Amino acid sequence: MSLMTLPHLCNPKGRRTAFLCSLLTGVALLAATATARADEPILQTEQSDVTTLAPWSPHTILVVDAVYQHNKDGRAYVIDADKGRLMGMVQAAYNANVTLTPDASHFYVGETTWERGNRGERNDLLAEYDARTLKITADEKLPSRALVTPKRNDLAISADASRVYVYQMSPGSGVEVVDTATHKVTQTVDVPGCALIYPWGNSGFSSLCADGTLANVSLGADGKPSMTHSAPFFEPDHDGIFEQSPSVTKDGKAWFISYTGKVYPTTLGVNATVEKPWSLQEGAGMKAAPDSAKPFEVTWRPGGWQMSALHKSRHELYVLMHKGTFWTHKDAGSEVWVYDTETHKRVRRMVLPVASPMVGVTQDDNPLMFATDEETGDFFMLDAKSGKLLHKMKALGGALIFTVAPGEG
Amino acid sequence: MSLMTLPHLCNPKGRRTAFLCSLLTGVALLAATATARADEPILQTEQSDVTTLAPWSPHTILVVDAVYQHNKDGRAYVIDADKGRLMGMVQAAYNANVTLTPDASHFYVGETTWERGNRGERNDLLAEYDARTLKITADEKLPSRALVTPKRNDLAISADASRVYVYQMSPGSGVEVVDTATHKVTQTVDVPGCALIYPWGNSGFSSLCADGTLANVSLGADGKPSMTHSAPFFEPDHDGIFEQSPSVTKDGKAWFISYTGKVYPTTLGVNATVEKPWSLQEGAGMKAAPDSAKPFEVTWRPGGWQMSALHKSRHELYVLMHKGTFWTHKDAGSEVWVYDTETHKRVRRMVLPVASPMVGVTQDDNPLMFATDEETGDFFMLDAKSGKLLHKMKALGGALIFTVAPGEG
Amino acid sequence: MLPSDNKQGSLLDRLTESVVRRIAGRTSRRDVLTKLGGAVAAVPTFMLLPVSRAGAATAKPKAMTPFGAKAQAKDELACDYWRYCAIDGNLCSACGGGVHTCPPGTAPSPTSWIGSCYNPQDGASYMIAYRDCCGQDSCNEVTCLNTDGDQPTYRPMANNDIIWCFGTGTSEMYNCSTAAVVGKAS
Amino acid sequence: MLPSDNKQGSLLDRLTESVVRRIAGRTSRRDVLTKLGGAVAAVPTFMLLPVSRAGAATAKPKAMTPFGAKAQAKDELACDYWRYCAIDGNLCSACGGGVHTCPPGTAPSPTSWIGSCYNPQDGASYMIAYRDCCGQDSCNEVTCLNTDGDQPTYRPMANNDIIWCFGTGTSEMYNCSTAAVVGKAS
Repeated sequence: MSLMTLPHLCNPKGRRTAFLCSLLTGVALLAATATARADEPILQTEQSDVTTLAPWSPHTILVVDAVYQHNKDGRAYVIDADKGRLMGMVQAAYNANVTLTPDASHFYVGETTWERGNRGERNDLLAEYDARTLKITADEKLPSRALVTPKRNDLAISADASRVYVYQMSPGSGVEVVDTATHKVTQTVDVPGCALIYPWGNSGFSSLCADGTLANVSLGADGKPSMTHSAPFFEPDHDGIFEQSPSVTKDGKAWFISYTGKVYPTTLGVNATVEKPWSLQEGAGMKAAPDSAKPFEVTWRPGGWQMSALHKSRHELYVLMHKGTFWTHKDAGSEVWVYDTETHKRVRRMVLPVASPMVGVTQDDNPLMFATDEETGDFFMLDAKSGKLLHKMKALGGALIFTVAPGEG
Repeated sequence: MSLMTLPHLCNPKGRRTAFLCSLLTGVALLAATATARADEPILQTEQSDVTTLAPWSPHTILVVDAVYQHNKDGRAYVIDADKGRLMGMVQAAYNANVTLTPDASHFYVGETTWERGNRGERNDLLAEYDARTLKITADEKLPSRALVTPKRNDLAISADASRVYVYQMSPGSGVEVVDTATHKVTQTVDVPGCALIYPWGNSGFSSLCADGTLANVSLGADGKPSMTHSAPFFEPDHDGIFEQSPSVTKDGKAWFISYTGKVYPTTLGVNATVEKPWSLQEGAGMKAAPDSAKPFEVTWRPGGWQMSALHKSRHELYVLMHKGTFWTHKDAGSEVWVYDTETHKRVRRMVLPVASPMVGVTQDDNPLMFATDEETGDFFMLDAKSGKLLHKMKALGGALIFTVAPGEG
Repeated sequence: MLPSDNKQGSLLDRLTESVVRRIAGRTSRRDVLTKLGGAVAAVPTFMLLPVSRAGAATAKPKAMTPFGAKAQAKDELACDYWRYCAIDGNLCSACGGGVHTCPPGTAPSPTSWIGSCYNPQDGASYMIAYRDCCGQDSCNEVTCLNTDGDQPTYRPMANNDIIWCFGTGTSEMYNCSTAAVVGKAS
Repeated sequence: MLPSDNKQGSLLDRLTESVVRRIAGRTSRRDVLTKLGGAVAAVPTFMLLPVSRAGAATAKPKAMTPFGAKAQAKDELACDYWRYCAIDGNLCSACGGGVHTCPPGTAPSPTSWIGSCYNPQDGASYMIAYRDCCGQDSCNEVTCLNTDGDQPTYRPMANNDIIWCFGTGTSEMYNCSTAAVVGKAS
């Protein structure tokens, strides 16, 4: 709105409107007088407006800031990573999750608010945003959602964008399925003893389970869910699988990475198949790391928060690595090691400007890589092929925990 | 709640309760087994509990953190300023105001939330807290309140604690009067062209007005307000009066301090009287500072956010001073100058550890003085008589803008 | 008690004051609120700034405040950009918007506080409307606190502490501030 | 596909797994949720930590993790205090509460995640319940991230990322974490 909209505003409907009208008229009249008086109107009177984003490029990304110190003010930033510039932001409140549609036209924020800030009615929400206007196009109240430090796999979208999956823990485990056409929760699928969402295809997802299995949920044409379990393939207390392991929705390919550095190539689906694991350390010419039975051994290990990223067309797996003992799986990574997912060999090793708890990559042919400094909130944009620092945004946020780029998932 | 409350919790009423019960029973049984098995129970099994504060000492204070970067998560900290320790905190959301009862048994937080964080229904609230349990004892919805960077004089309490006054700007200026016995807004008094609340006695307050006058509002026995205006005594655009000027509710004494450093001793009331001003600079043996007509002159000037404090029984006025030109009235003060309000002479001059936008003092015979570092959020507790640094709390908050100590106002 | 005697208010000052008091005297309380708000807030604020007074007498006025004397006209992302002489808050130009443009997903307020800023490029002073963009919490990229002509909240349209998000159609949550030229001040 | 062959799960591991699968097999889905949640979450979490296994064999167990080997037993306000071996978040002891005490105005959760921590003072390991205190947003005085035995959310009672504010009677807003001894682990 601006001075142009005066006639609209100055249709007095009450005290407030009248006051606004009065304020505006005052300014408008004086502005007019001043302009008329001026011999040389060098600068023109300006209208206020609101900008809209250009269609997203492969380097337009979302950066999720959990703002640990002020959780209720979490947010998602839209960044032009070619320029290192903030393009806009939206609220992502209280351990929010964010997912982008495959065509990057919309994104979803799963968030939680309370009517009176820290008290009153709880609202679990799924807000849908137009990615160019950042306007809310749907704002649905959910039955619940999991309150946990945000992880990519607590909110997911199907390959055709027809369904959004919301992980809930209330405190029982479940997955709410939201129909993106009607914006309604069509069902809540219980996933007892399991957690997280690794979506596959248009109507399925898998979860990781406490007993070392995968639970595979298929939504039938009638909307009814059916569940299968894989055989157990890992032991959570000996060598847990990182929740932030990457997967591809379209073909259900996943690379489950364990605390010690085992990578389990997996094809998700009703009959999910988990292949024999390969080792990050062995792929780099080192010996594999021992598990929790030998916790004191110091070696290179994967770790961090969003500790892995995938470049699909290049078949590259990016993993944050640090030197440490077992139980350092949340330590920030001082380096990124890049693996060829077909040869299982390390193809690159890049030292980060500062140890980072998260890594992200874009999906184009000239990919960017992202990292952050936990202490300062600085955000780094690097050449994913060389590790060269291209841009740095100082103090972008409070707790930058993961990025979302077009074409992922 | 703790394991002790199991029987209460394990009266299953539904899925959620059953789950909690199950979790608890598992832990409790195992805990019992483990304890029984132990040959030497060195550490006892501990219950969870909640602590309560001791009655407030003169050095128990509230520190208001506006958290500029994440406004919706503003908060008020309770600090034991003798130890430099955090004793608890409560939400003070979105440019909140805080006021303490004269007996320090309760405090009020005027705050604003939206149902969905940054959207949905707006809630303007007056929360009453028990100062020892930090539990909410009333949580009243207000018609409105002013959204403005928090100032002490946007929320006030009468001398007998029977009324709380809430400044509103919606956008017209008004003062809501809340009956603290019934927790209801009994009336909203319009104060056109005026702002802020300087309370006097049990049933009156004054506001500063755009035309340089004081508006004095008296609430009759029937609850009806009547208003008088003083003669104009200052010119806002030449030499405005700081909103954060101190006053005493019981006797209506106020010291209105202007941008240039004039102090107008005032007795608030139906017939408010404003005395001839004295000069901070002249009281320090310097020449008075010029007003906005000579904006380039550099001299010592008052400034900051909460730029002044009063020690009532010692008749001392504390003012943050910095060297600068006119229009630097919000610059942090590198020094605190202390004046005798009876002699109008500077009695002390204390250099702060770092320039501070706020100063506070306690009201006892061995007063503490408070300051902050805007950059780091550090909070300083100093000897108010010597300026000696006693304690420093590192990074207490994001934007510490004023303190509230027992016996003020 | 009258103002200090060592200066006389300008004609405009006195005019404004008398107008204000006349309005206050003859209208209902509710009307006073509205009209007084408009008159006091909108009229004297920028007209009474040093710039506008001195500027009237000279053809090419000079900067009349320390801020104006050091301001630059090139970098809209820096706090010393000339238009920002009275801005307090986050620059929308660093938040995805521009000097008079709100970032996507926010809305500009139809109300604002007003400053009078000196443009070193053309040597003229302009009235600047600092319209807040609203609906998201604080964007913290570049935060400035400039106070040329800033007055307390009892002069609301000269005050930069107020959340100027009235009537945006969004929540009154402050994201950033713009600085639109709304006229020549000198 | 079976777990890697170079180690065998303990008896307890296998027992737990079979219990879990038995429960899952013969009860309704709703019941499974409840019971499985309880069983998987509460039982194996701390029993399977290295400390509890090794501890069973020796009279005076030694620290079985790097954290435990360096932990101290004097300063409850420091992140290396022995009880905090698996804590993630703000120490309630620095927020107005204590090691097992919530600050005023918050409430402890009846649920928690569980760690097994080595106490260097008596050479014993204890089960620690990390009960969150809830109802106010994050108290940021001393923030720690320790991860002994920390497992992903599919093992919820060993996970320190979850907001453990279920059933507090307040909002599920996380203020700080306590570390209460709930039993001996060795």
